[in-house]
Amino acid sequence: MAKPNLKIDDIQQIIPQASDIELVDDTSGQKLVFSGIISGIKYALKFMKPNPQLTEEGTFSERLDDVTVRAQREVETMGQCETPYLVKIGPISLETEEFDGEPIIYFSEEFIEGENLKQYLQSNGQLSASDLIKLGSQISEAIDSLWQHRKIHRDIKPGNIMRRSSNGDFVLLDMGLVFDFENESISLGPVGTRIYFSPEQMDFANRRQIMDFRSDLFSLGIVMYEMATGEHPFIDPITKNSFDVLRNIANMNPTPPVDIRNDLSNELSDVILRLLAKRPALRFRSIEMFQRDLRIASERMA
Amino acid sequence: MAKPNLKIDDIQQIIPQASDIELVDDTSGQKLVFSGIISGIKYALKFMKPNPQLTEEGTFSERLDDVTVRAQREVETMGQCETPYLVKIGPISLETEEFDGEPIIYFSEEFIEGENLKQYLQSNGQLSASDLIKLGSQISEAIDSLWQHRKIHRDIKPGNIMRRSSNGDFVLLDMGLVFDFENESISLGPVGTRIYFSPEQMDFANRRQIMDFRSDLFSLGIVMYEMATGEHPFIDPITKNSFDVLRNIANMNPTPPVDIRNDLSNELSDVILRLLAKRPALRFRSIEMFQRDLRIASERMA
Amino acid sequence: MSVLAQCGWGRGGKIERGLNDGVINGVIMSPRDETPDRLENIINQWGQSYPGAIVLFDPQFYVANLNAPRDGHLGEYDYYNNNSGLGRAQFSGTRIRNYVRECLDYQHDTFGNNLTNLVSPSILFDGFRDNWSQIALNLAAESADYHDSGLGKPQPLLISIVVSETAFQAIDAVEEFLDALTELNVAGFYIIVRRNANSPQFAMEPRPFANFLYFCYVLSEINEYKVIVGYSDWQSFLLEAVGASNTACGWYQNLKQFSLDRFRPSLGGQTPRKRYSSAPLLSCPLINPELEDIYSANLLSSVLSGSNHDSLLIGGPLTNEPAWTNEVSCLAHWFSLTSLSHRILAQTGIENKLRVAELIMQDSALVYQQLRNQGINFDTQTDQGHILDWQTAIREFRTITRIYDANEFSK
Amino acid sequence: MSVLAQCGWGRGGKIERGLNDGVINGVIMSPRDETPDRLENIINQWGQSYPGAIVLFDPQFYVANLNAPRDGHLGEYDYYNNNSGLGRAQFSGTRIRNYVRECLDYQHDTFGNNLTNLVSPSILFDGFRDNWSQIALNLAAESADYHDSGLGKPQPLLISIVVSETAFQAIDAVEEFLDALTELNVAGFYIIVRRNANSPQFAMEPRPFANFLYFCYVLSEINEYKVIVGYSDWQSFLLEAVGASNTACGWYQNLKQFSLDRFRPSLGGQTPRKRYSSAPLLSCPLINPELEDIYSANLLSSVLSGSNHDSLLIGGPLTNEPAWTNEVSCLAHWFSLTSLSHRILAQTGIENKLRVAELIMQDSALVYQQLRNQGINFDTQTDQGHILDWQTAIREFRTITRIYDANEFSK
Repeated sequence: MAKPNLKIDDIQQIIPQASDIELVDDTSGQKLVFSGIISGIKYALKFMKPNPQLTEEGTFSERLDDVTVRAQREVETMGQCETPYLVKIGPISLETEEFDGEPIIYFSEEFIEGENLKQYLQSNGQLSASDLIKLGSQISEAIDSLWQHRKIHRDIKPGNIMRRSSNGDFVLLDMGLVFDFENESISLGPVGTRIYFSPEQMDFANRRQIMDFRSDLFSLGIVMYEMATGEHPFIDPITKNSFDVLRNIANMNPTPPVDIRNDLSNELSDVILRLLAKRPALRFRSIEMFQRDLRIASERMA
Repeated sequence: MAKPNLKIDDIQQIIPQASDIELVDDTSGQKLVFSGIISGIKYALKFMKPNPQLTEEGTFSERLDDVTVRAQREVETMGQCETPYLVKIGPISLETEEFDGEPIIYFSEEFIEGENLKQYLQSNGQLSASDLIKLGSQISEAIDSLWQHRKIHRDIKPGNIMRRSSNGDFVLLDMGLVFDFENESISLGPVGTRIYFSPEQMDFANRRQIMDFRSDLFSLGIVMYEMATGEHPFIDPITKNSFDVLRNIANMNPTPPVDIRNDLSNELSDVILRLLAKRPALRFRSIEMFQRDLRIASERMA
Repeated sequence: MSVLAQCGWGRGGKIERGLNDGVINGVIMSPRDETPDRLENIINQWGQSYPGAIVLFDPQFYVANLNAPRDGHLGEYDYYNNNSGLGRAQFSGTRIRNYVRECLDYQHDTFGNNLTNLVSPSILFDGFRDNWSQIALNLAAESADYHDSGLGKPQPLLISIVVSETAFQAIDAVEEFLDALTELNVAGFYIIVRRNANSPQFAMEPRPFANFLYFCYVLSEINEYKVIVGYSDWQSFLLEAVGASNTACGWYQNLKQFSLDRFRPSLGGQTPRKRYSSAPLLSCPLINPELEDIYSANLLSSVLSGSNHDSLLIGGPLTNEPAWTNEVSCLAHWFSLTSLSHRILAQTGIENKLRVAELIMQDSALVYQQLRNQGINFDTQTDQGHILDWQTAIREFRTITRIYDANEFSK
Repeated sequence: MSVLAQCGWGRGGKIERGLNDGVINGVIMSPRDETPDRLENIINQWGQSYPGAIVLFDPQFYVANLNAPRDGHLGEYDYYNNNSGLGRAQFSGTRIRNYVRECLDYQHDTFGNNLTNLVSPSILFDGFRDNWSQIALNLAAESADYHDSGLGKPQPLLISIVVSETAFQAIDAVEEFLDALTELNVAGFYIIVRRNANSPQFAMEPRPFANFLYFCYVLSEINEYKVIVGYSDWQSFLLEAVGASNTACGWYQNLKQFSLDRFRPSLGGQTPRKRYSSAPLLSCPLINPELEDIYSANLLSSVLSGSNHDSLLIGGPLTNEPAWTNEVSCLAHWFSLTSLSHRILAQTGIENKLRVAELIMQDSALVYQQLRNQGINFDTQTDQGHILDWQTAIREFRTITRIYDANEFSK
């Protein structure tokens, strides 16, 4: 997957029904994000470019077809979820098109005014304890909503969670579409966004661990940890060496958040640690139980 | 299990409705067999004595109860089978009673005029090829009939198959009731009638091999082999050492019957050997296929 | 109070007396040893007479994959008789459905509210990744599904798990199975560990026992399921320390520890020698000679459990041995187990429970030492090996769970 | 004739041409690579146009227990999409029932008589005693049950088995599984062996291969089931020698040998180099340099398979390399496999078939020797290692089954 090289004019040509197209984000390595107005509503327009090395055997279009259909279904599933904490899909569901001799993939989403948590952390620093609880509660609501369709997000990370500037609510962005288009195997490719993977998510060949919503809870745990402490729980704060992250995710027990930031309650620290347990059976067996413990942690703080 | 010490007078006292009671067989170590007339029909009356060492823990009557109920159910099952090649149960289903301070177990069966195959072999020698085919066909019919109730006979052996003197038909006698009353574990007890066991039947603890009708087919194979050649396929004909039989059943490939008795066809010899295959999957997966191959063997001989 | 009577043959009046004396909290019934009529009567009668007691029915469906088992009255129960002698090819979806439905319908329809919980049918397995473990899981999942949707307003469901001790050797397989079990939306689990038949010791090996404790801990403490452990004998207090809500023990040896011998053609054997249940020793010394020796050394009081039955032994154990009947022995044992349970359950939090369990074992080791100093000898079934094994297991459990004793560090 | 086309992406016109040329006898369709509409059209069209051909639909349900697999169009098929991402707790009886019903109903309702057989849904497993093997067996038993009673007058049922090569290492587990499989009352089996992804050799290891041959033999020769082996490539003639009625092979590497790579995020990679399918060598040498070297040594005729396509290479392999398209390569390969099949299937009795299979390998070894004597070198994917492995496997197969070569003894 790569970021395509597209200008506003190109977007206008690809999506003629959109107006007021603006560049929103070109900092990601995988996606190029614009905004535009369709039927009077502002949407985010996201563009990706499949890697031409996808060919292997068979023609390129065969392979593109092969990888696209799954992503289309995931977008459809998101469209069926009701929660306000999961982004809404716009009028353009996932499409593929050849543009200027290059294939591109694009789709539209509700445009959310605000920052993603990666940006938020950089500009505002860590979240307050009450915002942390809100984050856990709202994003777990989104996870629950997907799980009711037996879907897993697979790509929960700070860059995929928006904080609405209007009300401070948290919204989970697009599912792990990116992975379907990846041309690197997990063991060979760069660590990249996989530093938010659960232990079981790193394991394709070993079919002993099928993922369920508890895998997303683990990723949420990393996000909460990072938003609480400013540090990734599996990256050494001194060396910042992200080389070992995947191994640490599988084996290392992180420092309790309360040891890093002492205005957190022990209860909240424990809830976050429990999300980060190595085995699904050691996390929460229902979103409800997780939210109840969050509530208890919140009451203890008050 | 042991043979009780009972006289005709005792039998008369236990079953007052029977008349013309006669001793039929006291040569078995486990059963004492009388005949008697009930409501004008002649029945075999079979008596056994449970071993008092059964007690272990609990009172004797508890344990007796415990072992009897299963045998009662097996007798009931036999009563439901329609085939003429399985003995019919008489008016006295399985009963227990204390007699002279000793517990006894008894039941009644259709009285079959004829010899069992053990006696037959001693007095008449081996069966003719056509009788062997009849034996295989009729006893497999009885096995099939039990299997329709998902029951296995578990004790097919020459002493348990009668040859009717009227028409030369073969009839399978009572199911493996005896084992329920045994007080020896298979590994500790004397080899006894276990020389007709299938490999999987010797294996209680290893639950990998649950028995089905193919276990009875194996025992039938031993009987057919013995009635064809005069020799047990897993007993060394020279040393007659029955000590190794159980091991041989598990491991040894018997000499083809046709090598011992050359008036058998290769086909019939092969069918018998196939019954004796170590694994159920190598025998016949249906009684129908076995009977078809018997028919082919029979046609080749004609 | 948490100890249940694990029933089998020879129930007699023990249960009622145990409930009246307050040494048991309920009962787990064994259909193998009762006619359906008798069972229906007694359960429904208890339901009325002892409204606070826990009454469970163990379907013993695990006998259905043994080869020609000695299954007693089980064959008179349709849910079992229609479905016994099951090879691994006998578990199509439809058949699994039927096994489960017949079994749960029977309990629901026959006993209604007189049972505290329904118990799912299960199959014995030897390893958490073997084919039989999968069948057990299929039956469990079907039971949960059917319980959710197929029965009216049923009593809450316990999933039964019947597994060999050896399965607990490797923790990764245990964890993987836990990941699957915790997907089930049920009230809890009824767990039986199959012991090796001829093990002279009643303590499990330290490694499998640590992993078994972990298994119970993850289900109860972490995932908030109710956990009831059958055939747990002296290990009850340790299981309760890690979160089990109830444990069970019966009167004969084969109702204290679960082995397949119970379902095998009998090996015969003599009436076992009489024993005294000693809470201080966490074991059952022989009345003759062990208890008698202790008496002669004037140390009897150090091993008495404190029940009323102890009075039978005041004049010397042998004097009154005939009065130490099977029933007394059973009631006295329940008393011991229950007194230990009380000490555990009086604590809050697993940290405190574990510490008390460790104190109990430490005290016991001291009593053994004192007796040894006086020249008292024990046979292998009674000697203190079990305490050392359990202590090792608890240390290993603490390492796995990282629940350390805070006092340990502050020393 | 027994070779089927194992389909995937890039079907193009290969199937029709293969059927018209008589180098394949039918087709196994891959829903992963077709939209439901396209698939329905093409199968129903073939059913009319090629009434003698075998047409099967592989449900590829085995993808449903992989972690986020690249499953292409499968998600557009309800029987799959409703039921994917399945952990081991997702197999309650009711759910197994539904998986099977949706899958068989789909085939039955959509294709009717245009399919030769229905194929059951299955799950990939790595060992014959592991938990996934049990799920596979549950699905198989349910399929047999449902096929018997739930469908009107369905086409005969094939049970699909998808199992890792390593499972065949130990014969006792294989035999135990056979005992269970042979309880099923079905028409036959469609078997796929999962190969290790990066194995350079297309021959299976001798021991697992011998046991796999035994597996096919017991099902086909002994138990009279129809046996169809997918992704069998050059091993087809050996499988047919032990009783398989059909084998299958496709055009890309991942349609010749089955590995999970097909369902993984892609590793990328280049278009593979062109190869020639040589029946005499039982392998596919590279056109450049291997076939060119053979040509230069004037030995081309010794490795040609005898199809019409060979004429493209008469002026030297490289001259016409561009004309040696993917499609030609595929048709020529089917021709090779079919010509070997013909030699096997012309024999009656497993003894004769085995002997001919051995002769084929012996001849091949001689050609290799001749080429080596002329200084021709092969890379590991083409060299004769596979022949030695197969010869070892056949010897082992003979030992297991005690089917010895009568001529061997009379020498």
